[in-house]
Amino acid sequence: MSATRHALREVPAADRPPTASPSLVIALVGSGGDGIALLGDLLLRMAARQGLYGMMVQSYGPQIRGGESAVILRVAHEEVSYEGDRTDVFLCFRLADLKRFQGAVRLHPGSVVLLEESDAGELPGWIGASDREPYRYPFAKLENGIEVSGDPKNMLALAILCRVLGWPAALARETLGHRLGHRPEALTRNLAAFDRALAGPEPPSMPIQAGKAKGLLLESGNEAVARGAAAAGLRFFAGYPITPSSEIMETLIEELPAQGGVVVQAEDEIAALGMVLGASFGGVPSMTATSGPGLSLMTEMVGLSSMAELPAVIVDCQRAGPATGMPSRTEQSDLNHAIYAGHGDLPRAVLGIFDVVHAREAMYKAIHISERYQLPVFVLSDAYIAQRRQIRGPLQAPPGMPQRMVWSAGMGPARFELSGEHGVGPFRVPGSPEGTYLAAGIEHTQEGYPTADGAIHQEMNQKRFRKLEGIALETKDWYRAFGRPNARTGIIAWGSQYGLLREWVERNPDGRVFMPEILHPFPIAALEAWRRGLNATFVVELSFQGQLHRYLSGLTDMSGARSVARSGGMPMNSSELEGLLEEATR
Amino acid sequence: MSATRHALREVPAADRPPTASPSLVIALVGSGGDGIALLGDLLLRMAARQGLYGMMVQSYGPQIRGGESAVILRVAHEEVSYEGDRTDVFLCFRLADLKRFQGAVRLHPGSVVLLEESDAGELPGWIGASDREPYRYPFAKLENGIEVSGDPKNMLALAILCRVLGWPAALARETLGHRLGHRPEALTRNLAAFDRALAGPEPPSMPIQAGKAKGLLLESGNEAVARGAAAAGLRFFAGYPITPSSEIMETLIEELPAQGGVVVQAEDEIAALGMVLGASFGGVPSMTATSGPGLSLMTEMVGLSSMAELPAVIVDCQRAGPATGMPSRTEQSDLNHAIYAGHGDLPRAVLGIFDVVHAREAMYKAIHISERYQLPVFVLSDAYIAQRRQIRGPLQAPPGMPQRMVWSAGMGPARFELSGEHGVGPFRVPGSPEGTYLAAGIEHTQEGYPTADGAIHQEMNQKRFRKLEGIALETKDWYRAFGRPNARTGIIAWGSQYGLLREWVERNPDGRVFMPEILHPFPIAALEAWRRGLNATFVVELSFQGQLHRYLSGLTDMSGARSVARSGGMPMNSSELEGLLEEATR
Amino acid sequence: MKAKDYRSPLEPVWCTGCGDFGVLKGLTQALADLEIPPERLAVISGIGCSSRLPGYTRSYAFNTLHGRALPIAAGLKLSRPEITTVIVGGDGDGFSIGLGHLPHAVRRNVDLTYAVLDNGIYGLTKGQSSPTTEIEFKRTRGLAGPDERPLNPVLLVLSSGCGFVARTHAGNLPHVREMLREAIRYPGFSFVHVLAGCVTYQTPSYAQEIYQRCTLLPPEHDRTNLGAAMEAARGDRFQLGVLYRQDPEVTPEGTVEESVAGVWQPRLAGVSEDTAHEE
Amino acid sequence: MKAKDYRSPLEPVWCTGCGDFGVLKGLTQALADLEIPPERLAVISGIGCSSRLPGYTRSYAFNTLHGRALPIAAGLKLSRPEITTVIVGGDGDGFSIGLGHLPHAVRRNVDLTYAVLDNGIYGLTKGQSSPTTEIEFKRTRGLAGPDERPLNPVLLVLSSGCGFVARTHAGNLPHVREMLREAIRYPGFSFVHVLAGCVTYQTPSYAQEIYQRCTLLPPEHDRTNLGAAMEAARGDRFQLGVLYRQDPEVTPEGTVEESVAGVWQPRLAGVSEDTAHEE
Ligand SMILES: Cc1ncc(C[n+]2csc(CCOP(=O)(O)OP(=O)(O)O)c2C)c(N)n1
Ligand SMILES: Cc1ncc(C[n+]2csc(CCOP(=O)(O)OP(=O)(O)O)c2C)c(N)n1
Ligand code: SF4
Ligand code: SF4
Ligand SMILES: [Mg+2]
Ligand SMILES: [Mg+2]
Repeated sequence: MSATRHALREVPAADRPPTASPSLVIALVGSGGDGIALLGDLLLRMAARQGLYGMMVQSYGPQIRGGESAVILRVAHEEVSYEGDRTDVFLCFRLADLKRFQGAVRLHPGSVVLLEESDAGELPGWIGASDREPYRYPFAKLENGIEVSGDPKNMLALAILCRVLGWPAALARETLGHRLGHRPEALTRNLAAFDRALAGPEPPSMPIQAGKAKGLLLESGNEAVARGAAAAGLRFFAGYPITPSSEIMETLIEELPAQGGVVVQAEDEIAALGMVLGASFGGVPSMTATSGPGLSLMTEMVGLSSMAELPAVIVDCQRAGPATGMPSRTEQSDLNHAIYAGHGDLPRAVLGIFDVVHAREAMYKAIHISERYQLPVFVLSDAYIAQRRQIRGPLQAPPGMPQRMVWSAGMGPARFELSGEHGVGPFRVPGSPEGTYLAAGIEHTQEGYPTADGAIHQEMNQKRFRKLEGIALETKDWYRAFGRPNARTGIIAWGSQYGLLREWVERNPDGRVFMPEILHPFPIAALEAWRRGLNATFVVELSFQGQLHRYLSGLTDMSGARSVARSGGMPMNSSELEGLLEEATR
Repeated sequence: MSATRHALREVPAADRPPTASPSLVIALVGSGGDGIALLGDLLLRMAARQGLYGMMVQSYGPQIRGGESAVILRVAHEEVSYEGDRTDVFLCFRLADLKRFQGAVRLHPGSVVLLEESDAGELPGWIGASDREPYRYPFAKLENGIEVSGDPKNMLALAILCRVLGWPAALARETLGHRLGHRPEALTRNLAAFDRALAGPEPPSMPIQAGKAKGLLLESGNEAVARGAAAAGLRFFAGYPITPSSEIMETLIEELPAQGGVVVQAEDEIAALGMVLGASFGGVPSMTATSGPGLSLMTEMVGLSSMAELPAVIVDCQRAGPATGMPSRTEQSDLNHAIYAGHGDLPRAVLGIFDVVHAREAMYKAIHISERYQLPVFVLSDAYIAQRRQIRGPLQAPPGMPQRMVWSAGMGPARFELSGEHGVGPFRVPGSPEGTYLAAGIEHTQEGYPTADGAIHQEMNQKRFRKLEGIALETKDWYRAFGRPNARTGIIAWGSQYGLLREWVERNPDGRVFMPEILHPFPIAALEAWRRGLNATFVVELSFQGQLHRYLSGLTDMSGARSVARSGGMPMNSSELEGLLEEATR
Repeated sequence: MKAKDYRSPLEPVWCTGCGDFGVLKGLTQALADLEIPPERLAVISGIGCSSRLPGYTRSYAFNTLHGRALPIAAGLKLSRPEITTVIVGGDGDGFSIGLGHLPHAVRRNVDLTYAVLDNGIYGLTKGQSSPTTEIEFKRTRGLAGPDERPLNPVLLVLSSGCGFVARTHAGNLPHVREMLREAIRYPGFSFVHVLAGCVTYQTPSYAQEIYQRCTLLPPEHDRTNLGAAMEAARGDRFQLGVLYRQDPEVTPEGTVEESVAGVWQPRLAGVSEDTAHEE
Repeated sequence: MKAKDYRSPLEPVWCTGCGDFGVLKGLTQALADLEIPPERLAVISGIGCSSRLPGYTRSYAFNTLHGRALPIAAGLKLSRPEITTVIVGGDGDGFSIGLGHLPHAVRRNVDLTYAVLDNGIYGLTKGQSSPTTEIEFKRTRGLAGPDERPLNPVLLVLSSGCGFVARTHAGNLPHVREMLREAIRYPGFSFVHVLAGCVTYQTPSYAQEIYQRCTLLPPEHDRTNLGAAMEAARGDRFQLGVLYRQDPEVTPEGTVEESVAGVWQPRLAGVSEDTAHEE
């Protein structure tokens, strides 16, 4: 376990891999009213403006509004997609809220602790992990012992944090202006409070210098999914609100119409995917986004997409299931469903998202695959990625727009011609003269006419499944392998485990990691090649059943590979990972 | 291939296994109006009355009414659940209809052929396979070359077939009376026609003697599923019509109310399973039945059943998919869905039905498992079993009624207590004083209250999945293995392949077969034990992807086992099987 | 173009005497009247005997899933407004499994025409009761469940705020033609309730009975008066004609103007610092 | 028993000021008035803020799936008629994803009471538009899709043939109590439209606005007259009270009389030669 006691920045220079970079973890704890989220957001925006990378995760209590609220923020000189599990700066407005964060917040001797001055009473033992005296400030305004509304606490805290981090107050004011510009009176009130706290007693310092990176971008996983899709040519979206995916629809409402696209809130998820297939039948690149319950509801419609050969992208922001489960918590347990659900034999592709940066790339690839091979493509995100806000580098323009092979008069082949390359034929877009045909979920002849002939059904299945061969060929390198090439301990994982494992290999010179970008069809040859020379293989995932492990066992010989799997909830952190690996080894 | 040239009854006495029994295959071909189905049904009823076993399958053209219609009927001295692939008696009312049956009907030198007298014109070559002169009779009434309505053709044919088979005319009259008793004038008309044809010229004979069996029962697969469930204590059914499962609901409408049960036709399959869960929440054994499209729609609701721990049985009469597919054709491609569908990690059990006789037993077991372990149980039938009519031996009373462990005041444990044996706790039935609790699809504490705590989620998953261990323990012998124990060629198959393979082992002394009754959790230890000593293993199924083969590969080492899989349509017959096995061996 | 030019090579598999034949004919006539080029036409259905109709038309036809024609058609029309889109289906398809989509399609008021071929039965699945099956018939057939009252689809659609509601009878070809023509012309969501007998699973006399129960709306009927329309819908006789027509001030919003070519233009979304920084 | 005896130990997580508190209180009062023993009571919901209500009641409570409370409750009531069954849910739950079940629940006329807590918004998912969100609000919030007209749930339910239809306002506790009491007493399917503001995602003034737009039905309103009820439902003001009540000649058929014990009695089905031979 000792390895985990070091956060990234303390790794002795000697065995620190070149990519290692100084970073700071800031934890902010308060109650709903305290504006913790806004405070975290302002700090993250300031980081981006200073050329720093970083990310922020948030957690709420069950209450819709009010209740405890916490933010963990990390800023660093290189891209990070893991919030770290050691806290360098810890701010808490209310001693009472501390208990809940036992364990979640892990201090070290150098940690800076900022507390409410008037909060008398015993500090929990774990605060002692820091050798530095807690800094106390009167955030709350008291009138004979009772708290009354005074200066916005988050603004006072912003000023103090600027001083702790050594960040320019001017930048804070500017960012605040940017954020609250549309509410002038609020802005003045907040600036006043900010200035007051700047004048207060000197807080302990934990500086991080500005970085060199330019044009950094701050967005959430859901925003990145929405924008990545729009950038890849998406022009129709239909969805139904569901946590943690709703912001995908909300972002597209803001941004897609300006690009000539249409966004509809459907009456349910069946209708949402139905509308998507209708638009796709019209030749328009289309997608929907949902989470587990909606995903399950779409099952029949996915079969139609595959059978009628209508491109469709289905984004699933996984949450803890089954049924309604734990809507705000992350999990990786929709993999089986994405790969296997639906009556009958139907080809589909499944991609997984690593982090906010990868989200845009993944959406481009998903739309490309669905448009090129005319089938449904699932993109699996999860609550951990969807709800996180992350700073990323500047965007590159995509390599060119995804294309659907389009039919035109005189071209010849029937809509469902068997002979097309990879089983794909030119798509007849409504409006094309002489192109009329019958699309159907009923098994059909090459012309699309209904049939009950088993021989034709077999031919059509062959045609449709040839698409998977084409995809497998094209995507055989769609994975990321990192860590020392000759390392002898290997971890296979997918999706949001990416950030954690990126840092795991940095702390474990003898470790390497394989993460598929496409889960079905799986780049199995690459995996088999990668496994050569390993003494120990672990499959790490947030699924009680270990769905990835079981799935791989059906594709290749996994004997000896150990499943490191648990149910969803909080994402895994370094120390937990080390613990689970140790257990699995015993 | 030569093996298949013999139908059962010609297997040389020498290597004919003890269970072999004389049997006759009768093929009847006509058009919608000809009453072919009724004719087949009457013959089957007569067989049952004479102590003969048998079965009947039917096929229609695409037309809702009219169009060609064919019936294949087999009568035998022992139970059969395969209609055979050689025709002993062939009746055809219209030469035009013959072409379609090229291949479907396979005659042998001894076959009896009965044709319409007035049908001039060339006979197709394959009729020549019979050395016996076709018998011609004026079934159609002609007025100057045009067919006009005359005697019911099926009644004329009934008389002639009685003479061919050597069956008593009196029995035919009685059976006819039984069937048409409620329509006296129709009965007289039909009897008159019957008698007229009895007096006609002597047809060739192909006799089969009466059998010894008593109290034989004739029912369809869907009827057996409905009655088996009712007999096992089913008291609530909700469904939505869909081919090929509708007769399950229709049979229960007739029979369940008399037993104090309720049957509802819901507005869709989501509502159907919803109603089932509502009744089950009320403590009442409940089920629904559907086919692929409905099954896919139920996906989210199945998750609720598993999460809220509400017993539910879901019968799926598989048809060719995906999407609407080929509704009247059989397939075995819903296995993946049954085992894996649904977001999140959710335990469920999956059973498979072998034939009409097994259907009642399977339903008893399904209700037992769902009531005892409080989870959803899928029962996979298919069009081939569902629509077939089969003669079976007398029923035994079930070993005792399935029981749900019921809570009563003072009993103690919370509804979702972690500690229960196999993760099962006593069920709180509405009406029980002091038993009130909250059931939910939201993850919950032992009391049922909502939680977002990952640790509790993990504990609850452990509790719920312990059920699968309990089931695996109880069902480790739920399979059938037949053929010579030391045979070196093994076939693994499931569901409706049963009848075909029963006869395959009789013709292949070196073959044996393993068929699971429960597919998930799979009796894997039994399979591994059974595989010892095999030179060749084949997995035979009607699924393009070979879903069973792939699933087993995830459970055990299947290297060397060959997948013999094709899309659905017509069921496999002996000669096709032999061909596919040969191919797979090459 | 003539009516027959809107027919595909496919021969209907309907029973002789099925009401659906009349609707197929009436629809192709209406399309010919309106001179809609087949390549600008989409005919979309769910699953059922009636839902086989699109396959018999020369159009971009889509035989979708049971009960799902409405959202699929809406997706097409919203993204391809230049395509005339007609939806056909049965009473089971539209009023049972598909009912949840109907009031929303009406509210959304996308320019679609929805014709329900109502035979008061499930034809394709061989005669189970549908939401419009009358209790007596249901009783005599011993169909499942408590005594459901039949649904009044026309009243339901009016209550959802539909701007064009008509009823016709498949036996009255010129009337079917006229109603469908008017409905397709209407610039918004239009609903046509078509009484179409099932000769195979209804009591043989059914089509006849229904026909007896039909009357044309009286000339004095005010089709712009919702109250009057609801009155007419509630009458125990089937009143034929345009029960309600509300001329829409606005044509539906939120549709794209682009041609297909248009939507394929590559663009880079949300890359400016600002939008990227906005929440 | 007192109202508070119908409360579970669970503390509501609703925002302070949420309209749902009023309904919880009004419901427990109505249950106390009717002296329904908690063990004979089931309270069933879908998913949403409002759908959390069952967990706060002392009853056999079932927090089901989004939009599916109606069929689940029907299954319970049909097989266990002695259990008083109340359904609560939100406008999104009941009028968007769940809408398809509503007219069928009404037609089936099983003895259930359905109270929809209509705040004209998706609360739990943080403020998207619902089928009852008014266009202006939708516009200002820039919510998705074409300009959907809001649904009139009361009119829809009346058009489906519901025998008991009432409307009340969560701010008027005695009225909520009375309406729910009457609805639960009604021997058939009863529907109560409860206006309940969302203080967090509606415009702050919303609850107030709505309240302004409410009036009690005039004393002369004839609750047995469907036409009058529809008129009242179509008015632009929210008329509170029992809009329609049709006293059912028959209580719903097709329900079992047996107690749970009853349904557990083993029986052998369909074994007699005859029934087995019947088709
Ligand atoms: C999800 C699903 N459930 C059930 C079915 C089976 N099914 C096909 S058509 C149909 C109803 C047909 O009735 P209707 O819509 O009135 O059409 P009709 O045949 O009477 O013209 C049903 C239940 C299906 N195809 N899909
Ligand atoms: C199948 C499915 N889709 C979406 C959701 C997400 N969801 C939960 S509640 C809700 C709507 C809540 O609105 P409403 O029913 O009006 O209840 P309120 O919160 O306003 O009381 C949605 C969309 C879900 N849980 N399940
Ligand atoms: S079954 Fe009825 S609806 Fe279907 S084709 Fe025949 S007559 Fe028409
Ligand atoms: S969000 Fe709105 S509906 Fe939900 S609890 Fe808060 S006030 Fe009530
Ligand atoms: Mg119909
Ligand atoms: Mg609401």
